[in-house]
Amino acid sequence: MKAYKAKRVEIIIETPMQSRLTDALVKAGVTGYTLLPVLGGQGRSGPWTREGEVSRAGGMTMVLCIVRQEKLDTVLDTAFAIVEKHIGVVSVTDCDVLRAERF
Amino acid sequence: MKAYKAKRVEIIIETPMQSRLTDALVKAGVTGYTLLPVLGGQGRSGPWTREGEVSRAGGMTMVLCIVRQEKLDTVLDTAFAIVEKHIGVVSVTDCDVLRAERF
Amino acid sequence: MKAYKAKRVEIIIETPMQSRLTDALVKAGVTGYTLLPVLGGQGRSGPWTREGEVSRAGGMTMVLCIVRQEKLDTVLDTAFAIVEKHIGVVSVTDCDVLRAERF
Amino acid sequence: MVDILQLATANLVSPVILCFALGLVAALARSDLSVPEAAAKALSIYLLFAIGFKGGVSVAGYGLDGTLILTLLLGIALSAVLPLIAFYLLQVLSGLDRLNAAAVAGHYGSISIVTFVAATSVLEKYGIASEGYMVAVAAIMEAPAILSALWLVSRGSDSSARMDATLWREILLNGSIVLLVGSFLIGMATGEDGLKEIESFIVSPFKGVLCLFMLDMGLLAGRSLAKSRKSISIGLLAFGVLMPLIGASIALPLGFALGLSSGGTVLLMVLSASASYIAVPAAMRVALPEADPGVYLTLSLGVTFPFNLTLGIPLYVAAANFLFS
Amino acid sequence: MVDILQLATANLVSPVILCFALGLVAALARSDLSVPEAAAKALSIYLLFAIGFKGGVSVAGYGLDGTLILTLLLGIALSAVLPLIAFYLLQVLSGLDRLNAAAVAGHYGSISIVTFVAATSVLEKYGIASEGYMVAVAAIMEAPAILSALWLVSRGSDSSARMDATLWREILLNGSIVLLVGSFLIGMATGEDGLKEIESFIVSPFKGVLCLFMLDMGLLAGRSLAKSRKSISIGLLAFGVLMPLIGASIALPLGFALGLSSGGTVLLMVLSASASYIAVPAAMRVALPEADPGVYLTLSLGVTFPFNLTLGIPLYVAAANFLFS
Amino acid sequence: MVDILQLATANLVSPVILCFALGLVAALARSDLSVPEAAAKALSIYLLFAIGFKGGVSVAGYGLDGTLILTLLLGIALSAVLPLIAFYLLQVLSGLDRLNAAAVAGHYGSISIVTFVAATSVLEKYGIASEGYMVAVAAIMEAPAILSALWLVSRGSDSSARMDATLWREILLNGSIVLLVGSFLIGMATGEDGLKEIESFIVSPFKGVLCLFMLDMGLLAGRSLAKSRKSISIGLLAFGVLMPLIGASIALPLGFALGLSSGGTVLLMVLSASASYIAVPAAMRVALPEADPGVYLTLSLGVTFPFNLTLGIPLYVAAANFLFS
Ligand SMILES: Nc1ncnc2c1ncn2[C@@H]1O[C@H](COP(=O)(O)O)[C@@H](O)[C@H]1O
Ligand SMILES: Nc1ncnc2c1ncn2[C@@H]1O[C@H](COP(=O)(O)O)[C@@H](O)[C@H]1O
Ligand SMILES: Nc1ncnc2c1ncn2[C@@H]1O[C@H](COP(=O)(O)O)[C@@H](O)[C@H]1O
Ligand code: NA
Ligand code: NA
Ligand code: NA
Repeated sequence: MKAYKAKRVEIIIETPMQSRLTDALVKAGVTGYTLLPVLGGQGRSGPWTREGEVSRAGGMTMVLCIVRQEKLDTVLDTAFAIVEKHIGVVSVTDCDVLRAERF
Repeated sequence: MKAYKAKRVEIIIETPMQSRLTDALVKAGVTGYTLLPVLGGQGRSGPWTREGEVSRAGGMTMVLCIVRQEKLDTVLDTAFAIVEKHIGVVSVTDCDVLRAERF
Repeated sequence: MKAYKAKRVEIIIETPMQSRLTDALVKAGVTGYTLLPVLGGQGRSGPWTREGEVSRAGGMTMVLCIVRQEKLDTVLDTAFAIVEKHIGVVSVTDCDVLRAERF
Repeated sequence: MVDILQLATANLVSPVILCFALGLVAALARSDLSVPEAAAKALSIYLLFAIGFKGGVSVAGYGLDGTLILTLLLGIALSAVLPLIAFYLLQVLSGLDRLNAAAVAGHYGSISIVTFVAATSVLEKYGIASEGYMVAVAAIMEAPAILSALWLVSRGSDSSARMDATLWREILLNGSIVLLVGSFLIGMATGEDGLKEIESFIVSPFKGVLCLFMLDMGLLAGRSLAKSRKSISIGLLAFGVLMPLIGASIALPLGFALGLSSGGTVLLMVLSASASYIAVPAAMRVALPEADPGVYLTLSLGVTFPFNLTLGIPLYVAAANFLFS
Repeated sequence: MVDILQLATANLVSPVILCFALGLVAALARSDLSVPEAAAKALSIYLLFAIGFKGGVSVAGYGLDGTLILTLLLGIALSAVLPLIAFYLLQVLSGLDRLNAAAVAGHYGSISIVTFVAATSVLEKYGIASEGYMVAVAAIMEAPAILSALWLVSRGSDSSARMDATLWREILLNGSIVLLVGSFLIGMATGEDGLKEIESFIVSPFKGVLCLFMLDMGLLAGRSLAKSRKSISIGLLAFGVLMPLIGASIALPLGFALGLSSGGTVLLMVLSASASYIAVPAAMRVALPEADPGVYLTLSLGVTFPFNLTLGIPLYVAAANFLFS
Repeated sequence: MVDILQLATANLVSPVILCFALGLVAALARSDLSVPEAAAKALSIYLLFAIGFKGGVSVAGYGLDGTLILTLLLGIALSAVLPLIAFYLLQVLSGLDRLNAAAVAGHYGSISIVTFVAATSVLEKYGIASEGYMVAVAAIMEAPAILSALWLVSRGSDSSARMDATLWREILLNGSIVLLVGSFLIGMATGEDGLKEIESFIVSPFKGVLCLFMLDMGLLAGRSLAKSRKSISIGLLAFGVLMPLIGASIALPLGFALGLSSGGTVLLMVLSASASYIAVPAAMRVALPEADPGVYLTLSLGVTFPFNLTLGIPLYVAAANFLFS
């Protein structure tokens, strides 16, 4: 199986900001992204959990975005501009993907 | 803490195909896998979300499978045979694991 | 965008043990962690799913913790002490993070 | 004619329809209104359980008449044959390729249980009785259409339809069929006594629950329309409205000939006219992964479902009324 | 005075309040009792739908009187002006910086629909009628306060408030407004007939559902208190109790002057007295990300909400009673 | 004897039991029918709230008789002692090692609240009254058994049982205990008035909700049987049926001696006979991680629960009837 080098960008962001981030990512040229639910967590702003919440305000969402290496900088700049003032975490991992034409 | 090299295979696949994929992975010799829910996403086939869905048809599931390096090729071949005609993403990352005897 | 090297520690642990693990991680000096829901999976103890469950006993949770490299050993020791007798998986990946001051 | 118009208007201002409309408008306006997936599934479990149980109780009460077996067989036949007609119609009306046309056709042979439920409550409102076992007919009509669709594909040279034992089991034992048939049998076994025990759960609040479910259906329909508007041509749109009328027109004389009541005939028309959006799409993703869900889901959920809900059902009631009186 | 005390005591031993208390205690004792997120959302959909629908039906029954438009305008004005008062009061009572003070102020101009619902059922218990369209007033009061808050921030030099078209759409089309207004219109369109169809879903079990929702609210309030106790000074605490009283005192004469019924006036007081914990926090996370949710959520959910629920509502009822008789 | 058979048969064809059977069959046939986790939790919150509240109201109505304290103490004693008997029985009947035997034993000292609920509705059906405070007895019997289990393990040389303050808090403040006791107290405080307010939520639809919950229990039981069939030997199977009979036989004379009503005695028998599947498994995962959940969950959920539901409860009713008349 031939695999291709790519970057796995994982962004944990406040749910009310998610659509802004993903819209910006798409504009920045990513071919896709995946949203994962987040149950809770803890950071400098203390612990939180989604249990029983009705409002979207308190929660976070994970945005997973696999991109070609050459797009990484654009993607990170975009992400940073949006998460800058917000709580949240951005991490990047090297990965291999099948079907490189998709990215 | 002694850690061992392994591969973290992450497959985002249509939910109706998940059991076929995981059955095949188990046949191919993986020692385990973990299923994560996916909220939504976007790709060449457009955006989607699980909100309000009753059918499993439209959704995706993340299958996470940690394997020894020497099993990687078999696992990727198996995965590829199943996702080939389907939408979905396969990525592989290097990782270190504790308790290597489990994989 | 300047990125900094860090470690992405991913622990899949039985839900009833989650708060013990995260309390210990915080004591061991991590700056935060994120909890992701797990739908099901399979391992040496057989397959399982959260569908229809009322008890927390049977389920697992994913704890994601990004740490500076120098804290990794402490974090792994802590994690190992807690998962040791329990089912579960610990994996570590190299990653780059933005905003290093947060970790 | 007046009758139909009145029926249609009365139908349109019912809370059930308006909730669907609310969901549709909210989704098209891109409101973030949404029903959590778990809640939507819970609502559908409630509806399937209630409708199956009540069907079973009514069979326990009035007994199985001889037409049951015949109606079941008719249901199978309709489910198997309607896709062929749909496939032909699609080739006339739209430029859809064989694969996608077959996938769409499969949806129209199968049934939409919510349309069935909505029709039941319209019948109830007008005091029109129907055979309790129509629920069983609904269940049996879910699957045969899938086979027809795969057969249509396999006739083409570039056959890529994949049908294996696992898929068979998944289709025949899919949650909604099992729950519908199971609660039907439970209703039959426990009869009126059983109904009395749980009446204030499955009968009185039924319509209100249906309203919330329709809100969700409206949201889903609106979202699928907003997303796939471009993939629905005028020809496909015409298909989405014509095909239910054809299905209903075929079912009407057959139901009559079989000796079904006027209510039972309406339900058979509704089953024939409606298109699946739960079981068949899931099966198609496995068996025909190359077919575009944007086409079949939007047609079924965004075009045919609202058509049946608003105009179709009153039309079928009026037509049956006309034939039976 | 006796009257108020009686009212307050009777109010306190109602299942609705006690369920809130149970949740609060459970959360503070760090029990793992919790309502799943999907279930909490489903409960809130039910409550919004039921309250909107019943409001609409009551308007359909009694007609729209001339004061509707005026009351809506008054609602907008209250929602826009109350944050200014709150902002001033915060600067007097607490050392909160401009940004956080503005964010908190925005919450107090907007409304809490559960407080509104709780007040409705207190009114019902005492047989006090109110205008059905107060539901529409509730909906219209959600958003203006957000504008005022952002204006308050933008006046400062270090303005970092961000308001774009997307945020506007999100605020005005947020799920709860759409559902409330939508079901209000559905209730108006279908009237008593519609209500009869779904009465045993939205009327009879209403209070029981409210109990479970209050249990969840108690859990949330307790959790937010446990987490952010430290960020709430005595000054802020005083604000959380004073501000609702001020809001209600302003609304009382205005409602009276406008010719609202005594029940309608109570509801206007409750709307003015209550603070948002769903729509505004979400908007603030986008527009004022640097403001601390620990402050505004804890004040709104952990201080003002329980205050209104236990002491506020009976007080407002008593005050309106006094003025109107 | 005829009486028991009649009771058992009538019991078997009730919707509640048949729903359990439907779930069991669906799971064993590997249907994808499933209740979302959030919905299942919501159902259990409803049931706990309703049963607790009604218990409290009944205590408010009839007053606390002197046997309350004694019954609570008896409950604690039963919960603590039954595991010792179970442990011994397991060593006689099966080759289970000390660790697993202790873990299983802990489950059988504790209680299953759904079995309790099912028994309540059987009693109601036959018009047999029972003490409202049995709900409190149920709550108090949840935890002591866990201690006994850990004590049994710690006596072995290779003790690895871990019991810390956190675990204590988790057990005593676990969600279901808090909700059950809390709603019991709320019911006591608000009495018949409170009940009237929420009756159409917690009384009328109760049995229907129980049906859906039983469907889910059937699915869980079936899934656990399908998965762990191999780990359940004939000896263990015998234990799963014998142990409830022993528990009930011990509770019967004690309830009678204490002066409980016949209904109350049945409930005490049911509590003794039933095995935990929510609180204890979670505690065991923490305290005895090496014990195999496949053994204790399958026994509790897949063997003893269905046994009590179908044959056990009618048997206990008949036995109490016999003794009390
Ligand atoms: N080191 C970390 N590893 C993983 N997730 C984190 C980390 N720090 C923060 N988070 C997540 O980001 C959220 C906000 O973090 P903070 O901005 O530090 O309050 C937390 O609640 C976590 O869900
Ligand atoms: N570059 C990507 N990064 C992460 N997830 C992706 C990416 N591309 C596609 N996906 C996921 O895979 C699904 C199907 O993608 P596609 O086959 O391109 O329609 C999308 O809806 C996403 O959930
Ligand atoms: N190789 C693996 N890759 C990913 N997840 C695993 C793996 N092995 C085990 N797991 C997860 O850990 C749980 C417990 O595993 P075990 O202790 O082997 O029964 C499984 O149910 C999976 O969710
Ligand atoms: Na059809
Ligand atoms: Na206000
Ligand atoms: Na027991």
